[in-house]
Amino acid sequence: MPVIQFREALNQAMCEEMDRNPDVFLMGEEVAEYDGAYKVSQGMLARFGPMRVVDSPISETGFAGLGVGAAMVGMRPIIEFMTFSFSLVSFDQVVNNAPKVRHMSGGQMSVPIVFRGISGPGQQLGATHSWTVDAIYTHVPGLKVVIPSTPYDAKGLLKTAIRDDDPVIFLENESMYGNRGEVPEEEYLIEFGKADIKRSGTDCTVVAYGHTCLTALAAAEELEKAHGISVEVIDLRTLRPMDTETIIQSVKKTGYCVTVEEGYPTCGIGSEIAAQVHEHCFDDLDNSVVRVAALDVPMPYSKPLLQHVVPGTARVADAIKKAIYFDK
Amino acid sequence: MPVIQFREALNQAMCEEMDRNPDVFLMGEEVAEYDGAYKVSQGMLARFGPMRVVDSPISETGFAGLGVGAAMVGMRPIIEFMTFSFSLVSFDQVVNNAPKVRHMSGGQMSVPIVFRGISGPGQQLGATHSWTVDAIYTHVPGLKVVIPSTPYDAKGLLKTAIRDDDPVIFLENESMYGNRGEVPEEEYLIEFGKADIKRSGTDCTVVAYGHTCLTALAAAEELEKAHGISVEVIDLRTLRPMDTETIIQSVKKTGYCVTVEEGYPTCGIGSEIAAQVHEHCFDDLDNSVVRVAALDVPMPYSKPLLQHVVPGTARVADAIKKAIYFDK
Amino acid sequence: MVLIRQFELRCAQSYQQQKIGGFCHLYVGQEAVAVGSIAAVRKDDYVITAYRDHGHAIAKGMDIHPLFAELYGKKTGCSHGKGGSMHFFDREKFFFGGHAIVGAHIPLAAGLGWSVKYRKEDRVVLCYFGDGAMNQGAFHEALNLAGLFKLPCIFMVENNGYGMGTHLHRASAVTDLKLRTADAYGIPGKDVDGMDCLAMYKMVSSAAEYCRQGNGSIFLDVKTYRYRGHSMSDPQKYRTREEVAQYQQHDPIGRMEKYLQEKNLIDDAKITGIAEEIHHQVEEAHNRADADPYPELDDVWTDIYAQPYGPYRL
Amino acid sequence: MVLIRQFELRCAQSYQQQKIGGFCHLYVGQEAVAVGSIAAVRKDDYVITAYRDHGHAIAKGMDIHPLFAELYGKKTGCSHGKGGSMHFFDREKFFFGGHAIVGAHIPLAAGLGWSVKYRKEDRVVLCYFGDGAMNQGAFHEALNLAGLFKLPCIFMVENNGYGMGTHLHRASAVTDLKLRTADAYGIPGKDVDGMDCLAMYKMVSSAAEYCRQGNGSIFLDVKTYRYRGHSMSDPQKYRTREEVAQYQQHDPIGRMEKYLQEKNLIDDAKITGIAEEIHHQVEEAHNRADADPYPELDDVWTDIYAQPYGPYRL
Ligand SMILES: Cc1ncc(C[n+]2csc(CCOP(=O)(O)OP(=O)(O)O)c2C)c(N)n1
Ligand SMILES: Cc1ncc(C[n+]2csc(CCOP(=O)(O)OP(=O)(O)O)c2C)c(N)n1
Ligand SMILES: [Mg+2]
Ligand SMILES: [Mg+2]
Repeated sequence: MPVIQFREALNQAMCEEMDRNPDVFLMGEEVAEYDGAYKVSQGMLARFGPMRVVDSPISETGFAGLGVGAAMVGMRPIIEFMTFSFSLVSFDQVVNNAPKVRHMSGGQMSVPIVFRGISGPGQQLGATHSWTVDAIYTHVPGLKVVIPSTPYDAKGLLKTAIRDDDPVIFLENESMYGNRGEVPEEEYLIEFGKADIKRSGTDCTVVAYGHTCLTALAAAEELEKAHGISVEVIDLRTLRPMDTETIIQSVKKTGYCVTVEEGYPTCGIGSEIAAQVHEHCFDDLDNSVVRVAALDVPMPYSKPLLQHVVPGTARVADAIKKAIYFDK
Repeated sequence: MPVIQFREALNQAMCEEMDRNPDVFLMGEEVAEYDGAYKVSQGMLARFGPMRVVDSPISETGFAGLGVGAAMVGMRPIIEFMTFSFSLVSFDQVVNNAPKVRHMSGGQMSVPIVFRGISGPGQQLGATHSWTVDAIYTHVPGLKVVIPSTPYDAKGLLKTAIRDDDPVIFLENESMYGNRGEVPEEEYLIEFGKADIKRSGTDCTVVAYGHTCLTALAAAEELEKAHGISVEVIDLRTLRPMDTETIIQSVKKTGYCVTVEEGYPTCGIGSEIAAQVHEHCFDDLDNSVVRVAALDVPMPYSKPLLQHVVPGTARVADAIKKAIYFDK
Repeated sequence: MVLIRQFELRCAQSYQQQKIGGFCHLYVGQEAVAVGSIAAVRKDDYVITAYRDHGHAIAKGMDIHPLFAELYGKKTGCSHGKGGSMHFFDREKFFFGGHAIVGAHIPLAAGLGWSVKYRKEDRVVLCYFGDGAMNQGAFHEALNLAGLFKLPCIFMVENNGYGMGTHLHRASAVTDLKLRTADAYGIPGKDVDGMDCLAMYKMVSSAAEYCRQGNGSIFLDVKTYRYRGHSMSDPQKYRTREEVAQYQQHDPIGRMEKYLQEKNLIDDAKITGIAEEIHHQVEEAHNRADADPYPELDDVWTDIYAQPYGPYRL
Repeated sequence: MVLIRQFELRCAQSYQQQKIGGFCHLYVGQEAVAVGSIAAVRKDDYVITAYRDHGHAIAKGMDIHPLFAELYGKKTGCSHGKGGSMHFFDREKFFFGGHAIVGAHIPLAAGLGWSVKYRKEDRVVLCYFGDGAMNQGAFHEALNLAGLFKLPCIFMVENNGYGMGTHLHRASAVTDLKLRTADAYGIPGKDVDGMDCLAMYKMVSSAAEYCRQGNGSIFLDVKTYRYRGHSMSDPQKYRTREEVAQYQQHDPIGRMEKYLQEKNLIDDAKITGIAEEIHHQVEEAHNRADADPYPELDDVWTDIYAQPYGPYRL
């Protein structure tokens, strides 16, 4: 099977869907002539021309809204935010127009749009540029929220997102664009709402997604090697819909649960999972769910501070140990 | 003690603080000549003149940002959003500029600003106009989030908010503006981060705030009368900082906990409280925390649908019964 | 226009009877704008507007029964009772709402225009908004995109002089609104008398022609006036009765009647006849909607996703 | 200007050595804009700008050691290492940042202007932003407010022709930018040669006078050019070497040197002397910053609230 980069997997997904359906187009800042700020859309302008791969002015409200309008008549826009931190200047378009037009029209209008781009603490960009928007968008009914952790998942999930008839928030991670992984040549799709158990284990369930999945897997390896602790790592893949069932089954088996995310902790994804796990596994849990998240502070620029704020392998490993009362 | 309306309490708080400090001013849509869309600022233009009570164009990004800029040089703007649903078009100003300027300047700049207005499902306004923004703003470090449930609290908390050196989100509720309550003539302030036990009880802890506090109290009355169930109702008063300590103490006493909010459930305030309560009261709880929230759907216009989506007394009472395994 | 007028007056009554909830913004006085402009374009041209949307919906050919039903929150409403007064939609009639966040639908109009250009269709987009909406960032961004991409959109400000209680000159640094778009976005602007249905018709006919020929967008500063308050709950202290009365002298319906009479195309009997017929039609639709059932409670779970993935557990 | 130039070149070096993280946008080529304009106003006038802020910070009188320290993420940085390149601030020097969300600081400038007017102070606000930023809604809303309230603000677009890799004519429907503000917001606009420090000085002197007299805001379309990429990681395929070289012929520093030489105010030796002195100063500041300590890890909990209410439990 070919081994390709995460960004190539995304590029393939977009190109294949654009080949397949003339209504699909890509719009965003620097996606065309610049080949994408992070080279995700490399070569696409040359291949599809300037009506289908479109550079927009720095007008997130304008082009996010343009996408919603185009989607209302059946086009399938892929709107790239250079990062989702910039989606916040167009927040109303994303949380009001995109997910509510179907509802307010009594189901007459679909809004098949994909908003995609980087989310996550980033590389020392300071507080306003380092948003992890998972929780904020997952909060909103009418949206779907997708976040892949491997090139394979990235391609399959993005293709599903583009074909989906509802607005999808598709979250990527800058530091993962260069990650490599196997991606089959034949076409495949990955269903939304099905978590993927990236590692099975019996001693503790770790619920992660996107970049934190890699952190969780690294922590799991480490604990296995050092202490023979067997950790199960669940990759949610989609945050809305969320596959609570898979989490519950796993926790019923392990009796312990840790959540990992890179965003602000308060009212975060971990809060939601913890609430649900306690609700559904009250009698199965031998300890409360332990949440790992960024510290509850604006993201600092300075590297050591940033590394202290964002959870790494050590913090996840410690959380697992704490969760299962392991002290050694 | 004088009995006054909720809106009068807010009005008094603003007037007293404007008398006290010439740097305080009020800006927003229709706050001046119209006397406020909901008459909260009634008479203020006449009293303070057009530089201190200022009608703005329909430019939430513009005037929210103007407020932040003015606050950076020590002014104390009160920015009224006609409803917080409209704050979403200026989201970036509220979640990036206001709460992060202090941080990104290494503590050199304060942003003593109050954003205030209506939040909550409203009176049949449809999906885009009916935001409960509690969870979204509570998610963000650097902000403080305040939500009063009585005229007394409204006045004391708003005065504290205006004197606070940090950005405060101050949430009001349309249906409560006419509520009456005792408010002393002498000056008082209410500290942030201290919950208020609005009703003591021994059988179950209900954590509520703002409008849901009234719902919770009504449910508690009902259960007391009908079944002799003794419910403790905690009014959080401020969501950030949140007085987890008071919640924990109460749950340790009662062994059961219910949360009530009117916003979307996923990654909501209830999720956060549930996660924390389980974490800190794992051995004290005799059941998992039961969350009551709006149904996880965009807010519909039609009255019966709306009433079905927003939690009322019956749903809270049922949740309490479910939480304490009461079946009769 | 008469249908819109009578529909709105019936709404006012129903609102007072508390049959209608939420905000209800009437179109009384502005009828010529929607009627004249929509008559000037084709059935399959796109229309999108703000929350003061009753007039456009009716002018675009929507039946009034589902509109009343929507206002009363009934299952038979055009949006199944989910949208209410501010969110009328009709996909089949190419009416794209009904949007309640001021200015936020203007980028959607650019998107409709984008789709027309992308698909090389022979279509124009009519986009309406208020004078107050022009101070929103969404307006600015959308018009720059429309100017830059040369999208086939007719942007019409229904300049009724007020955004709620705030007069144009207290909200906008510049009050000759067409100046704002010509020089800022390269979108030519014209003034038009929005109390004159025929003037609207003519202006929009030529504007549509301009758009269809691929010249890009056009902006119209439509001078109009609303007779009623901003919404049903507006005490209107910001203007005098005289001001309102003055505008009513140029009533668009009265003017049209006069015009048709002068041309001998209509007489008093005919006018009364039409009014009565429409009155009948309005009452009938209202009665039917009034008797219609509310949605089932379980309907709260529908119209959210194309394939519902079911209620979340909570 | 020489100090800014050398500071920036040292930054480029440090960035390559990975001493600087995140995005780093250099001001090389645009020095005359900040220097000429800030020299034309008083020490206590307010300055606010976007993320390409090194030049303005230095021109506003900030010492370069805390700037290097900030870039290296050190505790001694002007923002304690929390802000980085895009977020320089100096409250005492009346420098209000350093803001990284495109366009989002322009409403803050209106707020600074509002405070000046409210407090009846004799002050002006200098607000800088890029040509790309003019397509943001925040720009539109802020300028309308400034025009409406007649705020004492000088809005300067540092029009270097590009927003990242996108040329002005591909981003803005209208490229004569002063037209956008005069007719849209009633804010008069002028063109000025931003490669000419003296022209900047003169233009801003008179603009400041205009503002101080209570006439409201002014807009300047400052024609300038950046020699380096948008940020340190820009391959610059969107322009030719020739284009860059052509602009470099009008280098603001070279021009100023020539002017001073013509007026016999400086000679070659003096020029070399200044360059060496500044080189020394830059190296010294860099070395000191390089050796400075990082913040304590616990510092992540400070500078969030005025009275910290402590780390949340989690
Ligand atoms: C973003 C936003 N801010 C405020 C409001 C509240 N609001 C609704 S209509 C309105 C006035 C709009 O005036 P205008 O655009 O002139 O339209 P008109 O009502 O005159 O038709 C206001 C302030 C809103 N719906 N959305
Ligand atoms: C809202 C937002 N969108 C996108 C970006 C990413 N971005 C940073 S700088 C920039 C280009 C800005 O160009 P311009 O305003 O001309 O300023 P210049 O870089 O030329 O100084 C872009 C797109 C951002 N920081 N904020
Ligand atoms: Mg109006
Ligand atoms: Mg530029």
